[in-house]
Amino acid sequence: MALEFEQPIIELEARIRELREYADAGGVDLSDEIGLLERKLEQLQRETFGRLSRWQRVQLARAPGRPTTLDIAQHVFEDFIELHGDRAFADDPAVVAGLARFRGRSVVIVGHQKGKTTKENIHRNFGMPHPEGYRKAMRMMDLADRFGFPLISLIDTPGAYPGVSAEERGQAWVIAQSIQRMGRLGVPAIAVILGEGGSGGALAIGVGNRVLIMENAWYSVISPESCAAILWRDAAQAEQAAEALKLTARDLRELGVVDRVVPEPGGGAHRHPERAMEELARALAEELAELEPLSPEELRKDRYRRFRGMGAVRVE
Amino acid sequence: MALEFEQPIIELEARIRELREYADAGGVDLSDEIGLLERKLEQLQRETFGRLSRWQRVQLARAPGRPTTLDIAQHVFEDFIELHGDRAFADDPAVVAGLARFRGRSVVIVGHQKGKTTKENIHRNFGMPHPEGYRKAMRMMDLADRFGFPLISLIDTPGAYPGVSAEERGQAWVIAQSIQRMGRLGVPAIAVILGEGGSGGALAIGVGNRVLIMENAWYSVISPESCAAILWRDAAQAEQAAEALKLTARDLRELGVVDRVVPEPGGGAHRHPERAMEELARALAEELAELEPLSPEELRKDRYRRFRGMGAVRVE
Amino acid sequence: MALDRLFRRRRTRGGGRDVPELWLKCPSCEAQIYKKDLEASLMVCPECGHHFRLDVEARVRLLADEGSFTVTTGSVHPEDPLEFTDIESYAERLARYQQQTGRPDAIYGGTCTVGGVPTLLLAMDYAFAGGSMGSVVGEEIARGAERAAAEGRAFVIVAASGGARMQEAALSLMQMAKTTMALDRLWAERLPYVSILTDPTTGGVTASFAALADVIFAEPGALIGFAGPRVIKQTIRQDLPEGFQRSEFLLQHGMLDRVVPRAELKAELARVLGLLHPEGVPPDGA
Amino acid sequence: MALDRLFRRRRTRGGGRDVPELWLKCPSCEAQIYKKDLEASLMVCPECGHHFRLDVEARVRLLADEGSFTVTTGSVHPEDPLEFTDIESYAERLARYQQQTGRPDAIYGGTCTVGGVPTLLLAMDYAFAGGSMGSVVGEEIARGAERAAAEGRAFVIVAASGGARMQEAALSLMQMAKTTMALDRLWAERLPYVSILTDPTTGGVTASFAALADVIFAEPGALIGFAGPRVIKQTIRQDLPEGFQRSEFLLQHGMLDRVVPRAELKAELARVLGLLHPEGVPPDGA
Ligand SMILES: [Zn+2]
Ligand SMILES: [Zn+2]
Repeated sequence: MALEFEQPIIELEARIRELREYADAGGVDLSDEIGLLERKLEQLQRETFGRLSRWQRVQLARAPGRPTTLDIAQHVFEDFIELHGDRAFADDPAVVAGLARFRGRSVVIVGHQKGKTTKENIHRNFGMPHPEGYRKAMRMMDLADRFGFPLISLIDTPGAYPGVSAEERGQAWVIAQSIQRMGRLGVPAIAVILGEGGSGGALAIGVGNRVLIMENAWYSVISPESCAAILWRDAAQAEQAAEALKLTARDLRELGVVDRVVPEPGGGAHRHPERAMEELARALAEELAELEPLSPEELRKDRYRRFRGMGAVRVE
Repeated sequence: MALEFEQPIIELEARIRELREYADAGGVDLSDEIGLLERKLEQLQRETFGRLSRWQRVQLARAPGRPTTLDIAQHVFEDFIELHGDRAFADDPAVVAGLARFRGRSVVIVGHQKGKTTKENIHRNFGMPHPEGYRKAMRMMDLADRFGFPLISLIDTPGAYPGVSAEERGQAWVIAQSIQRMGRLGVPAIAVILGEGGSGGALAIGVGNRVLIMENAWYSVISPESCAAILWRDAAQAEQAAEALKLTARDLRELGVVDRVVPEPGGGAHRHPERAMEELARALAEELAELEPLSPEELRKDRYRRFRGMGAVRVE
Repeated sequence: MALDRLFRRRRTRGGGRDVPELWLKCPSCEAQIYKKDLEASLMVCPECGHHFRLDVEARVRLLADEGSFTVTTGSVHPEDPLEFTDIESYAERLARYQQQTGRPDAIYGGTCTVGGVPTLLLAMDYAFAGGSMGSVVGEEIARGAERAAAEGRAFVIVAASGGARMQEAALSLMQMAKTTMALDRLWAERLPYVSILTDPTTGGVTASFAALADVIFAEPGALIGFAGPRVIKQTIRQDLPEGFQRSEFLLQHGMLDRVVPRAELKAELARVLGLLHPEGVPPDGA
Repeated sequence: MALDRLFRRRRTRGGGRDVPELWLKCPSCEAQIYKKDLEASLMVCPECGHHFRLDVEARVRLLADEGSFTVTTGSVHPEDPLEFTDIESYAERLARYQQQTGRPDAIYGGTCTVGGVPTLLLAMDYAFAGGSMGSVVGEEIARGAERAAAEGRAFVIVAASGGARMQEAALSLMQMAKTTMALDRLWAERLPYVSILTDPTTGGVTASFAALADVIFAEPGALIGFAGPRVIKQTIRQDLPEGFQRSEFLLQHGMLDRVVPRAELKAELARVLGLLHPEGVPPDGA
């Protein structure tokens, strides 16, 4: 399932592995050769990942193997206990939520969850929540506020589910409510875009005091494919749409939409999820430390200021 | 559709009407005879309604023609505008809600609604709400709190709907939430039991600073029929169950469950709804005047004190 | 996001004014209606009650008390932060819409009274880029809410929008949070906010400020939802249920307070504002 | 209200102790189980995992840290405010249940630690009048919440109840409001409340304090709902769906956080209390 531009890297990695096995088996010293190839690999990774197109980043953002909400709940946090249900209609497997500990403090986690297999993806509706998923998220926000725990939200969705069932149960209403609820939190809120940040379905849990994004994630008002289908009238123009939408981590940092880009290890988070999660843990710890001295009122004001300033207008 | 014990009254009324018509038509003066019969009627009403059994009160409480939430919204209040929906699943016709004016002030109204015809009764599920009805009620509580308007709740239900659809959508959960939400109101809340006050489905909107009851209404943890079916193993023992449950306005006043009994005109509210509503309006105005000087915190404390003291226990 | 119809609008201004335009065909009952008659009936088909879209200035005339309206929008202009180009550049599109409507972006409104209640009234302009919400719409709504809060006014928004504006990408997405959060200014002052949904209201507009009002009205038959019908059809690969995503469907599903025919809209709005804002005093500044 | 099974219980104490009672038949898989084995496995069928009802004292032993428990219930006794009589008088029923259980009413509990977290733990006793909630149950729960708040304890209730107690009529209904409102004392102190639903939990208990916890656990296969299955069947005149009103069904419908097998209950409870009450300090008074 490797992406096209990853092929040279993967082949070089395989060569290094073979050499190493050969050296080990035969008792031959090939450390010079191996060292050379490893430096070459590093250079190749740097070059490849340094000049990725926006569309290639989108593909990376969707690559299987990237850390998901559940991975992070279990590896970045300790003592994770998953909580279920919206107390009104259903438990939505596309949203995962619960309590956990992070460096000694209790936190509340909520995030989109895609599957790792086709079967799990169907079960989790490919990370596209129904209204009950957002109601579960709001319940977590209530919990965080009630106990004064920070809220960490993890975003990875192509978008909220666009189906009849979701419309019938007020998809738009619940997204609006969730945005509002999160804006009102009296506790530190950090949102992280892990992979895909698709539109309102992402923003619904994205109203953080800080918004972080993984280096190869994307975040926008629409997916490149849908944008292309509408504006170019041809979904195949997704590559061009991705360029136009300026949806990469670096773009968003420049636009002021995100506050911090979490670096991914060479080759991307899908190839080295543990190291990516270490980087994320470091970033979360630093950001939380800055937010925790603030009072509930200061946190609300900080969030208001953050989002009130968004946009590009000229006043005459 | 008259009840058995009403027959003599209704017959006497008819006789008086005939006499009056005869006198008018023939130009005869029968005022002495009519006056005599009117005094007799008054006496008969007093006697009949003075010695009604609890079971007869239950039948009166269910009599068609009694003022419903919509009648009261339109006649006790002014400028009523009905608001719909729970913003999550459906609009429940078994619960009616809206804004209105009462003697100059804005108020929020919410109440159970039975139908006046079979067709309307089916539409309104005989006044038995689904979870969405209680969510609509909670939305009204939010509205009252947001604007500082008093909440008037009008109770008339055999109970919350006991069906599969209601269970699936969390009937128990939503009743608990509604009790909690109403208990937390920072505005004056007055609950009135208009006819039937059936169990948790009634209490869900019954957590008032004041709880009023119409003279011929009932309020209990279970209907006499269901109670008889369980304890006597025979629903036909409802009359006995009604006696045992002590579910009439006077009983409840003695138990401290209600604060005030709103008198019904001779013959019952179903025969003279306008006069019954006048009595209700007077009672509401007096109770509201007492509550309005209280602060949100005082109102919450008052409600806590009221319900915290409920029950009969002996501490050793 | 039902933005798909965004750029296929017929021109409403600047087109040649030849004879056939005196008559319009009702898309619902197919009756031929004389245009002047339609305008006299508030753009509601006299035959079947179909609600045509209403121009924002006509909307303000319909809702504001006569002589009470002062425009407050218009000073905020769009930028092109992404230098966005598809088959046409965003800059060109903006220029064209500005020329056609005579306004900088897809929103119009100001201060007024409605039934005597001091109000800040905004109407989204579907004729401008499908009423899509970019930075300007978001900014005007946030300013409107803040101003209403400062001046003790009720806040009313007439929504008509295909959703967020793609050409501002993530920045237009952020307007959903910005507008939503600005609404809290109103409630801090116990001021009401009424949302009026008209045909169509979808996408990021429904999923933010439009859905969060104290009272939500909709005009009859309006298309209202999150995803557009075409996207949904592609998702489920089935035909959509009859009446799906129309006002009456939304009412049944608990999302709206009332479906109000245009002829009664002013009276109902005045009534509800009078109840929600009983201490509304005439504005002095503004 | 699923009170219908309330008075058909087999006697659990005071009955003749003859040989057949050494063996029990699992109602789920019909296996014959040696009673001592069943008790050793926490009253969970070793064959199929069916959860038998657990006695309140065994429940406390299961959940409280060893040696940490001090009983606080028992001083509140029931009255007969309505002088209620059906085919038997309420006073007689009460006397019988009190004799059978050795406790004044259908609730038992006290202070303890759970995984080190100071806790006030209450368990409803289905063996006493079907765990029905009258004034005493309501009072003990309100007192428990108030005491937990005053002493900085987490609050845990193990629910098992047919609902409200009919023989106290409107007064038992009022316990729903009383218990619900008392819970706010906990949250004012940022103290957690965990509800554990066991077989069966229905009626006014589900529809008040049991449904309002920060975290809700249920044991596998427990009957949980508002109306009892028989009442529902009468209402809809159809068979009920498979698994209807069982824990797993409730979880799917979003009402529960977790379905937890009895063997894991203590560990999960300790974990969640540790997370929700991290500053829990050992009690000093109590
Ligand atoms: Zn027509
Ligand atoms: Zn078994």
